[in-house]
This record gives sequence, C-alpha cells and structure tokens, in this order.
Amino acid sequence: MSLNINKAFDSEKNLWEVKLIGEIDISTANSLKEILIKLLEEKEIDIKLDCKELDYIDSTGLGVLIGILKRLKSIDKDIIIINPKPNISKLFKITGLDKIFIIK
Amino acid sequence: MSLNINKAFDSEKNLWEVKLIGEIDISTANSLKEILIKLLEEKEIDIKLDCKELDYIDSTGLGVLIGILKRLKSIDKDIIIINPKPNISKLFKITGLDKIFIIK
Amino acid sequence: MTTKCANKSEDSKKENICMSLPSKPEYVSIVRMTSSVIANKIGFNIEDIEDIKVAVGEACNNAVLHGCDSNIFKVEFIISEEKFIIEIEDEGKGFNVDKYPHPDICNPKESGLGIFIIKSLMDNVEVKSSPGKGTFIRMIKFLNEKDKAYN
Amino acid sequence: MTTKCANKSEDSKKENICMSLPSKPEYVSIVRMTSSVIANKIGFNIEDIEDIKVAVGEACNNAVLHGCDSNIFKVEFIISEEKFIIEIEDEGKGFNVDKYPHPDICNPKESGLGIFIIKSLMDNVEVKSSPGKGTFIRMIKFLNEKDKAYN
Ligand SMILES: Nc1ncnc2c1ncn2[C@@H]1O[C@H](COP(=O)(O)OP(=O)(O)O)[C@@H](O)[C@H]1O
Ligand SMILES: Nc1ncnc2c1ncn2[C@@H]1O[C@H](COP(=O)(O)OP(=O)(O)O)[C@@H](O)[C@H]1O
Repeated sequence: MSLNINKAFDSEKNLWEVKLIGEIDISTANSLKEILIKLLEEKEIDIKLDCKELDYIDSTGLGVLIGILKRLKSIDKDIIIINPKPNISKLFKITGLDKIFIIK
Repeated sequence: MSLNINKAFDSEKNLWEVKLIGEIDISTANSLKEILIKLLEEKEIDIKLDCKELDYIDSTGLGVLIGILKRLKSIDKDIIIINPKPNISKLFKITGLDKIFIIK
Repeated sequence: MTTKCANKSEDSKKENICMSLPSKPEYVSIVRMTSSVIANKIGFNIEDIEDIKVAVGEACNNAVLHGCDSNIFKVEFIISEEKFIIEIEDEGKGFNVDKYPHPDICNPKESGLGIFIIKSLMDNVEVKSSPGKGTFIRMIKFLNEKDKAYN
Repeated sequence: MTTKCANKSEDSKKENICMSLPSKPEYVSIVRMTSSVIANKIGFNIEDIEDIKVAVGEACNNAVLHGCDSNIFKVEFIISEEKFIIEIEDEGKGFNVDKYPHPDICNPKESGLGIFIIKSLMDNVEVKSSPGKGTFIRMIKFLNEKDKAYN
C-alpha cells in the first residue's frame, strides 16, 4: 500500500539503478518524481528501473515516467525498465508506451 | 477469503487430524460444522485441529467448535488445537476458551 | 446512485468513509478487509489491526444475523490522527441491551460471544438498540503513542 | 450516520455496495482494494481482477484530481452473476466528454491516459459529465464463461 524506492549509481554502466517496491499511484507518484528529478540533477544519465517488486502502477505513475523520459530523450538518454510483472507490462502495451521506453 | 479443510484419520493415535486453511467466519463456519459432524458420525474420537494456516476465526467459528467440543466431552473425548497464530490464541484467551480446549 | 454521506464532522481533522452493504454473510469479509486496510493506513500495529478486524467482523455478523432479510447494513469509518472510530448500524430486530446473554465459561454456549469479544478488543464500545427498529454500535481504538510517532 | 443507499435494483439478483469517501489521494487505494476483493469473490480471474483494480483506480484518480477540495466522491459496486458494474461519481468541475485530450503516442504527455486506460481494460464504459456540476462514470466487466463455470 506504499512505495519504497532504492537507488544506486552503477559506475560501470554509468546509470542510475532504481528499485521500485510497492505501488505507484496518485498518492505516491509525486515522491517518485522528486526522487528521479534529484538523481538527474546529480547526474543526467540513463535510468534503469527494476520493477520486479512493483505491484501496481497507474496513469499518474506513467505520467511521471513520461515526463522524466522526455527530459532524458532530449539529451539522448533513456529509461530502461526491467522485470515488469504481467499487469505492468500490459499497461505499457495498451498505452503504446512499450514503444518509447526500453522494456526488458 | 475462504476456508479449505483437509481431513485425515490418524490410525496410530486414533484421532481425526483436520487442517484448517484460510478464514472461519460467518460465511464459512457452517461448512466447518458439517464436515466435523460428518467425521464424528463416522467415528467419535478426538479431533486435532491444525491451525498453522488458519488466518482468522470469529465467534461464529468458535461457536461451531464449542458445539462439537460439548458433544465430544460428553463421551470423554477432546478437541486439540495446534499451531494457532497469535491473533487466534488471543481470541481463545480473552474468551476463556483456552481453559476448555487443549491448546498446544 | 443514491449514496449519501455527510463525510463531515465538527472536527475538521476527522474524515469519514461510509459504506452500505446487503445484509448477507458473504459481504462481511469485505467490511473486515476494508477496516484493516484503513487501520493500516492510520498507522496501527499488526496486533491492533487484527483486533479491529475481529471486532468489526463481530459487529457485522450481528447486523447480518439479526438484521432483516433483503435489507442493508451501514458502516461508517471515522478517521483521525489519534483514533479510529467504527460505527455499524442495522435496521434489524434490535434487542434489549441491558439483558442480552453474557458468556459463562463454566457453561459454554454456541452463541453469545460477539459483543463480549468486541468489548475485549476495543478501547471504547457503545451499543444502542431499539427492539423492532435496529441496532447501532460504535467502537473506538486509540492509536498508541509509539505508533503515532512512527507515522 | 447519514449514509443512504438504495441497494436495490430492478433485477433482484443484483446486489449493491455503496461507498462514499473524502476526495483525497490517500483514499483511492481503499477503493481499489475493495474492488479487487469484490471481483475476487465474484469469481474473476487474476488478470481481470487486475484490470478492474486499475480501471477503478483511474476513475477514482479523476474524481479526486478534478473534484473539489473538502468534497466527497461516491462509488457503487453492482454485483450480479454474470457481470460487475462499478459507478464512480464526483461533484467536481466536470468536463466536456466530447473533446477531452486523447493520448498520442508520437507526442506522449504526462497526463490524459486515464480514460483511455479505463476503456482499454473494461468491456463497457460510459462517461457523463456536466461542467461545473460533476462527473459520473459507469464501467462494466463481464465474467467469462470459464470463470462462471468455476464458481
Ligand atoms: N445487531 C443486532 N440486532 C439484534 N440483536 C442483536 C444484535 N447484536 C446482538 N444482538 C443480540 O444480543 C445477543 C448477544 O450478541 P453477541 O454477544 O454478539 O452473540 P451472538 O450474536 O453470537 O449471539 C444476540 O444473541 C442477539 O440476541
Ligand atoms: N472526474 C472528472 N472531473 C473533471 N474532469 C475530468 C474528470 N475525469 C476526466 N476529466 C477531464 O478529462 C481529461 C482526461 O482525463 P484522463 O484521460 O483520465 O487523463 P488525466 O486525468 O490524466 O488528465 C482530464 O484532463 C480532465 O480534464
């Protein structure tokens, strides 16, 4: 019923590795936004989102990711999404967002 | 959100071993009652209730157990409750039923 | 849709969630679940959440068991920083709150444990009932200081 | 307590659960949870339950985001053997249902996905809105034959 976010800098691959645990919804999307923006203020590099333990995301969460992706794309960087659960993959698919995010 | 009941006859100890899995409440207590009564119609012996995977019980469930216990006590048999979770132990304690059931 | 709920109280820090459901056994677990989700959000510890769930379940059982068929019962969750109030109301047959059967451990019975369990698990319990009209029960659990600090 | 809900419908096989909640983000997950508990009871499979949860969440998001402060929103769950209807109503600012922004994948935006997602996940969706008065959305998921047989 809440969101935990673990972040680490992967110096070898030069990217932010962010683990999302819990639910991204209208009450937690803002804290995700703030954390991702802070990371980019530190270093504007690729962000890898590990969604293995992400149970839920909705349009407010997708909106945050779209906003961050637009900023990264403008400097040729990316968001890479790994280990999404079936319900999360489905949402990226029906919205067509699987075509603009890198999903593994 | 539902109740599963696994029953087996322990011929060595001459008792019914009944595993309760899920929740015993107003909507499932009756099926517990029917199953236990059927067992006693087959053989009137001790009943051992394994509550390891029992998540919830309320007064309707306790009422069923009290009814069966009264029948068993009248022929000097018992109900033995094993592995109750803390919330279930608490309910037996506050109602004083821990003094009339054998709880291990 | 005809749901109507004031969702307002004297104290602006309080917030209400109202529900109404058919008086049937299969709906009781929905109220139990909802109560535990809310209790968890308020910040109660696991033992308190279990207590609330059982107490709410017992009150709903009574509303359903002693309520009229094809009727509804209502639940109101009143949330504030220091306590959780739950009110459950039915339009069932009601009873005399001064002389309903109390449990007697020397002579255990199949019924009569519900209200006793609610009073044991909650900090404050009030029952009002009018025979023939219905029953109202209000129960309160206070958030202890430790859990408050944790929030 | 002032909750009022008809909980009755033409078809006696239908049963209703009504809720009303404060228009605040922290209450949306309670409605989501409740919808998934009910969907599970009706007998929907896991994928359908997830779809219902997301669609209900999106509709609640809109009620809360575009609703008025210090207001409430209402949810009605209508349960029958072959389908699950969910109605969500707010008294917020409303909008013109004929020309709200639709998503465009070539030009992705931070908002405007909610109703599109609801329509993709549910079998039938109806939106009524009066600018200045509020919005009503009804969504239906049908139970497929396989899950019905399983019940
Ligand atoms: N909501 C209610 N409507 C009518 N009668 C009630 C209600 N709640 C309790 N009672 C009466 O009080 C008695 C004691 O209730 P309770 O302690 O919950 O035990 P139980 O419901 O198991 O009998 C019930 O047997 C019933 O006669
Ligand atoms: N309940 C509502 N009350 C008022 N306006 C709404 C409501 N639901 C949707 N809208 C309007 O329709 C638009 C599209 O909604 P939606 O597809 O859910 O995307 P989002 O809410 O992310 O913008 C919203 O931006 C808003 O203007």
